[in-house]
Amino acid sequence: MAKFTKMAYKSADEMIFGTTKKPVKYGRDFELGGGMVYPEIVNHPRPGSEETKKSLMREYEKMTQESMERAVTLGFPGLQVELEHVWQMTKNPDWGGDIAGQTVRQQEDMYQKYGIKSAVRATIADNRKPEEENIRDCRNLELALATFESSAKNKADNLSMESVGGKEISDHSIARGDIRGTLFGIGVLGSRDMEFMWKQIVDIANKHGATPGGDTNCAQANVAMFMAGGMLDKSVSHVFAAVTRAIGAARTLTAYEMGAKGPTKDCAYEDPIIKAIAGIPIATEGKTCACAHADLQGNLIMAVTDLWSNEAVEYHDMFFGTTAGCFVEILGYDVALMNSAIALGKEKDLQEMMVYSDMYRDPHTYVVAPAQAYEIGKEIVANNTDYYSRARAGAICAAKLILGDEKMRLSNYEKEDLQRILRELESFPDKEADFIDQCAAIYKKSVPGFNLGNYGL
Amino acid sequence: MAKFTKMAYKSADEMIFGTTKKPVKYGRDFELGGGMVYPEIVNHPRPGSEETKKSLMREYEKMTQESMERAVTLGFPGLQVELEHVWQMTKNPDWGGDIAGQTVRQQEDMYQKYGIKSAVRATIADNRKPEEENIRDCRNLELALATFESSAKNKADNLSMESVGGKEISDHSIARGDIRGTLFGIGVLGSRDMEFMWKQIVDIANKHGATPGGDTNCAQANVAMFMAGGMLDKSVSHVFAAVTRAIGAARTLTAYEMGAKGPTKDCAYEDPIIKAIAGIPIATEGKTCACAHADLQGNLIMAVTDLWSNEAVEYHDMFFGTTAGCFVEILGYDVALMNSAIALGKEKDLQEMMVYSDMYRDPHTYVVAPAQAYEIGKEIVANNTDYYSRARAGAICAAKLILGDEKMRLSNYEKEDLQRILRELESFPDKEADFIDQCAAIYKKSVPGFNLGNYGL
Amino acid sequence: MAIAEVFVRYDLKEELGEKKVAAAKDPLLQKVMDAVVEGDEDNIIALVNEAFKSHDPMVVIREGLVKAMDEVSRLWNEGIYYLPQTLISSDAMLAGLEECERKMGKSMERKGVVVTHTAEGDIHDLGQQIVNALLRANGFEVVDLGKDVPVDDVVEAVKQYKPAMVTGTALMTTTMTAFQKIANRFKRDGIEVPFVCGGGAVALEWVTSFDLGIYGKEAQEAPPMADDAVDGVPWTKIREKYNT
Amino acid sequence: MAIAEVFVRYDLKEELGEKKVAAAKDPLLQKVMDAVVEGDEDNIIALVNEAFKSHDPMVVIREGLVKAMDEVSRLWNEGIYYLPQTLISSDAMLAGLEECERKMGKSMERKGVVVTHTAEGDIHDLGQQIVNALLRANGFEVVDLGKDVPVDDVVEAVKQYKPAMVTGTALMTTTMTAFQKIANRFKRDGIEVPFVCGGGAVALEWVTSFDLGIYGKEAQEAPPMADDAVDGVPWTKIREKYNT
Ligand code: B12
Ligand code: B12
Repeated sequence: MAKFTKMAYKSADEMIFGTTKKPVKYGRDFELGGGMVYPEIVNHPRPGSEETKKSLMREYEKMTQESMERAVTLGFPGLQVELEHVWQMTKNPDWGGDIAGQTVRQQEDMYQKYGIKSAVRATIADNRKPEEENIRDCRNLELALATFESSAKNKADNLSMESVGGKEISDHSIARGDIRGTLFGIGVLGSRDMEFMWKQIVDIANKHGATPGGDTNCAQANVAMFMAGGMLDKSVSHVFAAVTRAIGAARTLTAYEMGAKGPTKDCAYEDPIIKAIAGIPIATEGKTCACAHADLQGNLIMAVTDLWSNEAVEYHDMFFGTTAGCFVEILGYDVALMNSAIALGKEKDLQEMMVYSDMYRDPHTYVVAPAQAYEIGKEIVANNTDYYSRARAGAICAAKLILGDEKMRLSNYEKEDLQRILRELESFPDKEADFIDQCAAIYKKSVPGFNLGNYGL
Repeated sequence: MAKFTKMAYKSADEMIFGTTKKPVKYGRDFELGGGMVYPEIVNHPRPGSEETKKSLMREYEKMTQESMERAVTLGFPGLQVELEHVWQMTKNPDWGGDIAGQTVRQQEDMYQKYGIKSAVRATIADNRKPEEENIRDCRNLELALATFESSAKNKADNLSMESVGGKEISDHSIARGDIRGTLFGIGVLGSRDMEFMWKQIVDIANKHGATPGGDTNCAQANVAMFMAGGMLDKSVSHVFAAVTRAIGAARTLTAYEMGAKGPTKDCAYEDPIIKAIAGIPIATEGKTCACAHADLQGNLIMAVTDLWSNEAVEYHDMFFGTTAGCFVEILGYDVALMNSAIALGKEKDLQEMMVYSDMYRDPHTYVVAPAQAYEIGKEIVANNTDYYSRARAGAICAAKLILGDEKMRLSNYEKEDLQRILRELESFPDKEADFIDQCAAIYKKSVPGFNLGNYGL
Repeated sequence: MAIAEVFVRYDLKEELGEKKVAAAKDPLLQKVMDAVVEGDEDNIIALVNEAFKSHDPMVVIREGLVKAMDEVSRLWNEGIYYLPQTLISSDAMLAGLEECERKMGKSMERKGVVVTHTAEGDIHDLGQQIVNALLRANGFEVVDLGKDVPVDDVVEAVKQYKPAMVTGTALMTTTMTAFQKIANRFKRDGIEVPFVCGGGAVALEWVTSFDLGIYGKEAQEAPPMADDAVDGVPWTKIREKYNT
Repeated sequence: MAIAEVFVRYDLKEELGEKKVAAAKDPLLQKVMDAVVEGDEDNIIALVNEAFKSHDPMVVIREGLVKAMDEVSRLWNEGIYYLPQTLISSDAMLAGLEECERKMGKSMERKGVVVTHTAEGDIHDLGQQIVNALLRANGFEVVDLGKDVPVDDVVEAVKQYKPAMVTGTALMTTTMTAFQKIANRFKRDGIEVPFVCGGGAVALEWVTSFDLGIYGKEAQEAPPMADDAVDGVPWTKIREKYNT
């Protein structure tokens, strides 16, 4: 495994939406990171439609059709469609594969007729249950791999996943504000599982000429972010979520070290850090994913995006058309504004506005702003001796950045919590092996079903 | 009646979002056009909830609550809630009034608790039927006026309407591409009916200390725009819709001549022209009203906005919360981007991007871009001898602007149609009286139920 | 960095060919046909009268007016004609037809009666107006109940006119609920008439959730549906044909 | 022109006062209480053992552990405590409880049994985990079936454990449909148990559309609901209380 040892960009300032060091081409004339931003729509089937393969295929057919048609009717240059699997599509590899095939055919038709650029991303569900089964050898793993195969065979352009390694530990720890377990579950276990999974995904993609896309720390850092919630929520602290995000970046990076090429997954809010390090195109989501969660970095997270997504919207009627068209429209215009800025040579101005809009709204937002993302990335690569060290370095950096900027105002509770987190992070052992021993002892006791063997330990 | 005889702005370039010559204050600390843009959410009740007053009130209570809460949880400085009446709320004046009262109380609570700025707009439905009844003396008029009263008494901050005078003629004509009838129905009859209606609305507002807001040519220019549809639709031509918009501007202006203070209604795509002439704050809608229609000026229509709306979204569940929160979030971030640009002194840069995004997407879009809007406004005020002349002057100006800009590419059909429209417009009589005579003769024959008496003629 | 492409004018890529129209049997009928195809309402009456010199009114109708209107419908369906062209052609065709009927001294037999309305509480009647025009131009007698029509009035009218088909238009989700009430009343009173519902707010799922209901997406569908209804095709079959 | 206000930090306007906690009967119990309130799992066992010197284990439970946990719940409900504080307090409380039970040589009687699960096909079990922790800390025995649990397994477990209440968590609209199937099976087999369903995808309207279903919005609601269930309040009444 070739770990990243230096940054792809010379400075944060060099990073901008629409352009990357390593653009990616696939699909029907589709290029990401080559100077333009594109929208990515994620439609979800209505409950009940998953009952049979036929009804689910019909549901996807309608959703894709309306999404593509809205793009054409408004003159959008291109659109990526993500098939974010409901579990039936992964538990039945032919369902996932056939829906991918159908979606590609629909896009090909539109390409013939109008020349609209397009691509399909298949995001296979990770249904493995680390606290119940051997996640390196279980039926759910077999099915996931078979579904990657069937999707690639059916010409899905991009293969992605939201993998869950280490989740049994991070779930327990995040809910308790326990930074040790969080660092262990994400930084150590999560990264090791990524290595295991992504080797196989990349192999399958290469075999069929698909592009291995990316992963996300949805299962972990998003749990923290999501539980931290809005301004007045009193669940996980927002600073905890911020530090967790930096840890998540170190873990998600593994996919790209294993050969994934991007674009990354939209719900990976650690992606600005990934872009800074790996230089690949990233997908992000913010204000236009309000259908899926309330976002405290609605504009800011566009600052260095290459593919702009809505996370996921359930299919239903609107006063005009359905959600499948509605969200393509909003995304498409968001993207048109970015591309206009690029065409006018004012992309840095627009980026400045995006950042200004949200940077001090919330500490989690703060750490994914380009400047901070870059700093965190630097710490990660500078400490890239092992998964633990780089994740811990990223976390310490995030905590210090927040504490060091007085414009980033914190409530008393949040401030104290962050000081505590930083103290704890600094108190952990220097060696990965020592940290693993420490954690193994603690979490074998408190997390039922936890099994080191799942992570080759 | 004091007609506008000069432009509020010295040039198009002087116009910008968030700032107006004549700001308006009302509600809870709410100011429009005073240097900041705000979002306006329009929620619509689900079918069935309108069956009883109780169930409808409960529906509005839930929608308003979630909208306000999403604004707080994300830290938005303020929010206007529009109550766009379903007919039951206007046919039963106490329903409309009580819902307004309830909404104001909900906002007051939130204001006490968090200090969030807010206001309520009540938009009374115009249920009059010009081809069936005497629209100056009928039950539907009485009910509408009674509902303005009940809303104002219950402290609705802003009173607005989407009035329908002249619709019987414009409907017939727009569907047939007949520019004469369109000019007559909107420019002459529509304007005369506005004069009749808005005198009364302004009186009611003044009596109760409410702000008379604005009107929209939804019933006419939006019919043309909506029927013109997307890029590939073959219904009303897009150039016809563009010219109709200029006519609509001349008509909608009447509300502000009668004393309405703004903000105007969001669905009035003629509003940039109104702002140029009248200098009042305007509400507009674009990409974030994708729930209600597909928009070809998604970004551009933000260029000079003061209040940014979603047109209307039906209440239902999303993966997170409901549409009532989802659309507040998207609007709120759109607005945050504009306010960031203002705070950074880069508002003209952002405006340039918005305009660049869409100006040449469609000829209707073209005429509502600030530069063209200003030119059309100038022609309207320069020809402000009577309703007919100013509307016709605006229309001719719009047609010439489109034909004169070679970057504004047109299909062969659209180009020929626009040349035809311009020829016809130029061939009409110079005197209003002559034009009225001509039209009266034609449309008495072809439009059943058409009655000049409805317009004091 | 390349200049980003902000939008694509797909409409310009799509320019369609010239319209080609079937020829009439002789120059006089050709002129009638041309007037309809061009929507020339001003001259149609004179041209029809010209045609009477060598043709029976029934021939003028069949070989001039109706044939022209068929061409217009085709041009529209092929995307060459826009809606306004179709509507002014209908206007011209109907004016010509009236003249033929005057000449014959009796009305031409219509294919059948259709009752149309816009739902109670709803004044969005533009869709209905287009449906009316297309049905008329296709040979149906339209009983136009107007807009904001109470449920009772629709049921009464249907009892009175015994139409082959009924249509409803609604643009608001809070008014479209009337359609189900109407359908229930029809059922209760044993009226088995196809009830085609359309308009912006209305969706297929909803209309097909009650008996008699058939969803009408585009105004163009109204004439062929009415043809089926007149031919006695039951509502279940019409629904099957258009709604799946 | 004024500098536009881009966002408002309402959270900072909202800073709440210091926490005030009810006092214990004596210094030893006070230490136990403090350890629970502070979530001090490391020291709770030693402190509980200290308390045994002058108190019966049942008193330590009632006057130390349970009383402290009541304070924790109150602090959470008042918005002074955050969720993690509550959960680590529960952990401490449960560790202390175990120690008391060891001392007594028998388990303290639980208020009743609750069966919890996350729906078939769904691995989003965090909500369920929180519900488990809160129920346990509030004196219930929790039978945790885990996540991605087939309908049959839920029905079997309920037959086996005869719980006072059953809960289900689902975060996906395509998995929550299992709840209705479970409720139907309960009905068929004559099991009248309150079935509280929660999780991001789940909405009140849907859960209350089938018998036995009660909607659970926040994890905090689970303990009081279970109290009612144990008290024999029928599901219809529990639904009425929490779902209107
Ligand atoms: C123009 C317009 C108006 C005009 C209406 C003019 C007119 N002559 O109809 C005016 C200003 C009067 C108006 C008023 C209002 N409106 Co309005 N209006 C619109 C708008 C912008 C366009 C509608 C339109 O004319 N479409 C063009 C026609 C041709 O389309 P169509 O009717 O759907 O018909 C096509 C097909 O559906 C089909 N079809 C229709 N009927 C049938 C029947 C058969 C048998 C078949 C086969 C086919 C068929 O054929 C047609 C073409 O192929 C829509 C926006 C939208 N998204 O729809 C809002 C909209 C319909 N209005 C809306 C609202 C809320 C209102 C008001 C309540 C606003 C207010 N508070 O004042 C009032 C309503 C008053 C009342 N009691 O009805 C909402 C409705 C929300 C809802 N679904 O519940 C909409 C969706 C806008 C929004 N807010 O999102 N409106
Ligand atoms: C974190 C997360 C994940 C993690 C899950 C980690 C975990 N331990 O649960 C991972 C990465 C594994 C994941 C995977 C997937 N996810 Co996911 N995920 C989320 C996310 C971001 C947060 C969910 C969360 O943890 N919330 C925090 C917990 C605490 O909230 P909660 O469970 O709702 O519980 C609260 C209340 O509901 C209540 N409650 C819950 N249960 C009960 C019970 C009772 C009795 C009571 C009283 C109360 C109660 O109490 C809790 C607190 O008060 C959501 C986003 C969202 N909008 O919800 C998406 C989301 C749920 N995921 C989604 C999807 C689609 C997926 C995947 C299919 C993606 C993929 N293709 O890989 C897979 C699913 C695999 C599978 N088979 O399940 C969708 C679901 C769409 C839908 N509704 O159908 C969502 C909504 C995101 C989106 N795309 O919009 N996901």
